Amino acid sequence: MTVILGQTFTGISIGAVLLLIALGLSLTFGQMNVINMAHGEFIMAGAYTTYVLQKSISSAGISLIVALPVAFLVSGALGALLEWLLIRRLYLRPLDTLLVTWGVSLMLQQLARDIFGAPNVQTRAPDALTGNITVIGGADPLTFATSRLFILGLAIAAVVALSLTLRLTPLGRRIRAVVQNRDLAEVSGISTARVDRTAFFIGSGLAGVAGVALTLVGPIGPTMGTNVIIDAFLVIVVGGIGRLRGSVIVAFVLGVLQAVLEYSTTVSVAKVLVLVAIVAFLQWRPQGLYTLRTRSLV
Amino acid sequence: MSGLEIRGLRVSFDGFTAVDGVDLDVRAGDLRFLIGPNGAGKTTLVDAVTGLVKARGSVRFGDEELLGRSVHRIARSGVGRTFQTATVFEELTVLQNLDIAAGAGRGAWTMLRRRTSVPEEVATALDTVGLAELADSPAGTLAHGQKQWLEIGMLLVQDVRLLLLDEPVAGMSHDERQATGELLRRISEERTVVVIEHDMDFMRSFARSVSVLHAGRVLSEGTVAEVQADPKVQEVYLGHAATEDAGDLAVREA
Amino acid sequence: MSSGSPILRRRFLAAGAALTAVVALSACGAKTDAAGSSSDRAAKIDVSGDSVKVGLLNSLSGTMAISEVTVRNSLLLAVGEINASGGVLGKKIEPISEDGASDWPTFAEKATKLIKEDQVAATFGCWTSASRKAVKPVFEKNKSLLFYPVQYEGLEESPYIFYTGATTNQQIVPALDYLKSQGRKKIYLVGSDYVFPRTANKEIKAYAKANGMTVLGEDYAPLGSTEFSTIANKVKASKADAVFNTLNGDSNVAFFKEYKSAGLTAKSMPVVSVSIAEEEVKSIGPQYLAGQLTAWNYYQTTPGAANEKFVKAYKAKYGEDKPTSDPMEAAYTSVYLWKAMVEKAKSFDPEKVKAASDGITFDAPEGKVTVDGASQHIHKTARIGKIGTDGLITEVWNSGEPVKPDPFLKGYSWASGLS
Amino acid sequence: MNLLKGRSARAWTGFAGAAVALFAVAPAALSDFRLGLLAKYLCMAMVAVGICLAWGRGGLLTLGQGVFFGLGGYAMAMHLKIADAGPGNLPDFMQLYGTATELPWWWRPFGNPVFALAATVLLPMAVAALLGLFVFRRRVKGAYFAILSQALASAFAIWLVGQQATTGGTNGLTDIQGFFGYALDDPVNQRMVYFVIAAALLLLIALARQLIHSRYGELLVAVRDSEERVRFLGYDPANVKLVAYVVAAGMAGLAGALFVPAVGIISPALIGIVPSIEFVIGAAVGGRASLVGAVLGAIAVAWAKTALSEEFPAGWTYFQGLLFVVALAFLPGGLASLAKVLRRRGATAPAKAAVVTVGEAA
Repeated sequence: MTVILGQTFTGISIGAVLLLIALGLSLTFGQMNVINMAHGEFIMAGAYTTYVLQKSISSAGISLIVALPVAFLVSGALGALLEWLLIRRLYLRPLDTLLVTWGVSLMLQQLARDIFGAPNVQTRAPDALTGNITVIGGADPLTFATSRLFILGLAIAAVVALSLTLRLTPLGRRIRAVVQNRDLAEVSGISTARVDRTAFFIGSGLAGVAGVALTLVGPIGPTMGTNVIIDAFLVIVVGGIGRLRGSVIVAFVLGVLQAVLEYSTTVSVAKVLVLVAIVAFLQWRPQGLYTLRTRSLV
Repeated sequence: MSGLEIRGLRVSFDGFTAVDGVDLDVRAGDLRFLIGPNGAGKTTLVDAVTGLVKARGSVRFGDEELLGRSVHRIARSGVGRTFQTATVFEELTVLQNLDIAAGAGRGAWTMLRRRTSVPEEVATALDTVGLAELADSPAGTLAHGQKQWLEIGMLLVQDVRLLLLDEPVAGMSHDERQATGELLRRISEERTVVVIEHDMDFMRSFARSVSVLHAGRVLSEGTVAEVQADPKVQEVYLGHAATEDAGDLAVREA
Repeated sequence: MSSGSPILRRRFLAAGAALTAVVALSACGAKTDAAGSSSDRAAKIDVSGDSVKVGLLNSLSGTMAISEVTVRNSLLLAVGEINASGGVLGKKIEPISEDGASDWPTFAEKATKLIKEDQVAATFGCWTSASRKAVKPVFEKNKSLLFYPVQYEGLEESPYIFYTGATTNQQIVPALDYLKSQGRKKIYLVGSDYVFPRTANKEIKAYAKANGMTVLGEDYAPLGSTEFSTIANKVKASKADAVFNTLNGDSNVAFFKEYKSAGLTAKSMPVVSVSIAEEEVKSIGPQYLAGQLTAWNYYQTTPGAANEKFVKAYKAKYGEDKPTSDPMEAAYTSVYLWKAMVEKAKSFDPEKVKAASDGITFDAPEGKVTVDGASQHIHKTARIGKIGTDGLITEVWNSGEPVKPDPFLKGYSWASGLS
Repeated sequence: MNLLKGRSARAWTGFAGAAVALFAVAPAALSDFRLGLLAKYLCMAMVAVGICLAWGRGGLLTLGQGVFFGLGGYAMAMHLKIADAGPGNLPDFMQLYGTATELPWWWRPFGNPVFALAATVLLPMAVAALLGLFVFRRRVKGAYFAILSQALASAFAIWLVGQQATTGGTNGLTDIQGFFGYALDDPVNQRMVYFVIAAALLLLIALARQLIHSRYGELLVAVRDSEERVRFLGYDPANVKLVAYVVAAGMAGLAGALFVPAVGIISPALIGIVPSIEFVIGAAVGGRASLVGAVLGAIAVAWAKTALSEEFPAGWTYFQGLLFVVALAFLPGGLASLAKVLRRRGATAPAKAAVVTVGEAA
């Protein structure tokens, strides 16, 4: 029983990490249809931001809290810059965007290597986030890692913030308008170029926030982005492009599936099985879990 | 020649019913115009007939039930269509476009070899739509009206017996409209033609019969004169047609 | 492994004469490199000038760059020191650096390039077993020397490779001996999914069987995997006495963070790691590692004048905050060993260098090391260390004297079925 | 084929030129080592031929070519390892890492040279057919298809790594000594392997050219540009795409198979996401829709990787990244389009004028 509950929590926490790294993509890929392979490097930028901040702020707790907004701004700015330099020229060629941004991601990785050195760097986590809390005591206690709870909370907060932004703010309405009908939005006086850049800023900024969270559970190094990027894309693809709700559900389902399979088989087999399950799922719902029905031909 | 027979056709998207129980008969050799305000369900009706969207009810062409078949199978039973925005293969030449349209039944061996001569039906179609001189130009360089003609030409070589044309004269000059209308008239001598159109003048000049759609239903049906005299039509459609006529060029129905 | 191979030393041309005049024409005009016949295809070494080239073959990009860049740094340090003191046989060493890009076929390509195009006297580098396996045939085919500076899984000997890192009986076996002496008999194995961990674990299981220890579980994560909650859960549930960790690179960071989150400590369930050196400690953080054990032959804190000099020189060249570690030391040592062999042989010729290798000693930072000419491994002192809160590793046990290398574990009866 | 046609004449000239360059100039001008590298580049070019067909002509961004390259490579390497070991013996790595005392059942057929050779091409094609059947029928396309391909490549690589006892794990299959009885460490035989690869590349180019200029080739472009439209003409685009995908997979498989004797190793490192992207990049830089562009692009990019990494071992990643960005963002047709862009500058002006007189543009 403890094992089942423990693995379920593990699955949910894996899902929370997936959701956090995929959330930015749900905006840039899901809404704007830009396949940004450098998204992983924006995550990396967020993690390095935490590292740099810790050099000047000695308290691990305060530096982590400060790092969240700063990483959002740093990665967001990188994203906006990328959008302005390259992606805006490529909106009609999504597949080319994939390859171009892959080139960008290569360069960003090398840049990180040149600035911070090839080896991974360490950050300190606040002590409160390195332990666990006991949920059920006894000989086989059920414990939840505090770092995982923090990430889960952060992921939920980010989802709520993003969906409220999209729903309630004028900016969100403009983004949705542009997504639904670019031409119409343009003639209605919305500067689509500015909306694109802002959306990209937010999406990339969310990657930065994910980077901060990842410092609690994983390595901080030049290649940390490439480790997670495909998983993140899969979450969006399976969830259904343009649907936040789908991404949220799929992230948690994939997380739990991964945790269950890992426990009963091996990590490698679990990874392969999850990928096979995804291919099979797309057979059933080729457009993902939730679909936007449109009548456009393309 | 066969006619089109639609019974109780319904299409809905996420709770919104775009076509709500349409019954429609187009007899063989008719040149039928479908008119109606934006959102009336005209394009969705054509989408349903050609298999692009799922629908309930019955669509019979000749002896065959079309609903439930995949798009390319419906096309092979002799139903062809065009789109609001002309969709031709821009990188291919006019000749290649027509050759592809003519070739759905070709075997593997023919497909894997080069085209060495111009098939007869392609040559005929080139003349019919007046693009013989531009045969070797890339379709992407054609003018808007020429693309529409090319599309019609493709339907001819495809040898469809039912043509469903979605706003074929949108964006054409007066002369081009005239030419297109006459072309459609000639075509409808041997085939059944259904045209979605907003251009009232064009309709008046060339329609043999007219159906008016409104809010997913058939509001009125008959000759041009009959429909124009129908008070219901005047109320819901012609009433605001004047303001929309000019503006509906590129706006898609929602 | 070419002995006993059924390959006929046929040539295409004889059989494939049918392949037309064009082919024959070009093949006739071809230069068949230095050697014509297949029996004597030794690579040329360029000793014409007042310098001699050596190859440095490390991953400078890709996932392995994390570790391999530091190895290159210490190779360059050794080369610089030797050049400053007059070089080798009166010639300056000219290092040619190539990027293996963490990609095994690239390693093979670059090794060929160093041997054939640059005509290097020897090559230093490679880290992963996979990269070594990829270049092994290249060095054997061209009869050129490779100095491999990283601890590995053993069960290998190549006439053209010198192994200056530990083989299993100099690292893993002593680590197991140490656990046994501490009364930790129920162990859990965690490793990355590749050759070294799988082979090492096979050896560990054989050892455990023979020594009254039990292996409670065995888990592998794909290389580069950074999600370890489940494995941490499994380890925790097993209630083992200790964990034997053969994870590589990035995975260690995630593993130890999760380990601590699961409430597992160095006291209750110590982890013995064989791939975590000072550099890795630095990237994971002592916060997560303090108290855990490592097994190596060298630590930055290893006493001795040679090590003081090495650490000082390294920090002076690459920065005060840069630690030194076992593979770096083994790489540094390997250049000096090569120099000593060449000077004994009075030649750069690989065959002569090999012949001169037996018994060569060097006062290395890790202590005195001796080359075993038969296996081309070196005698090394095994050292178990404990990670401190300052990020340094201090020795808690050592083998007392250098251990004779035994790559095929022939001296251990429990290992008889392994190879 | 009509030799009098300008296009054909140009093609024949180009073909003859390429043959002379590959069979006479390169072997005479290059050292054994460089010729060996060229053989490797030509293998990359063979993959690019398939990518040109599937992506350039068919619009299928095949980001999983590593899978097919790997299948072909492993099929070949398995046979060569069995042959190296000799009858009754296990390949060296199985003796080292494996627990089995005899060859696993799925290795056994590869002991037969005919089966192994056929499998290098047919196995990738069969896998592609199966996958394509599912994927294209369900109209998974564009970004979905690309990401799915990547996921597949990554899954296949992870699986191979996990099966160390039977696939060699991360190491892959290394230390291959012979090629159908010919010792591979003999430079003369290495040279012959190069000739085989060069001939195979020319053959694939000819095959792809025939396909591209056939009616099928025209239809493929039509599917790429407007899949729905083709469907309304009575074709099933899924089948059209499937053919291109399967042919491209077969080409990648052959390339992988010939890569093995040329380089002497096949490993999961050639299968995962990164190599799969690199296969595509070459074709993209050269010009995906043009056979010549894709082939030369693949060779150039592979060459640049070697040259830049030799010259700037620490910084070549910047060049690589920059090359992709500049070529793709600013020259979408690749280098091959440079000439066309320049030529078209002069030609389009009158065509545009004609358009304006016919009707007001929409």
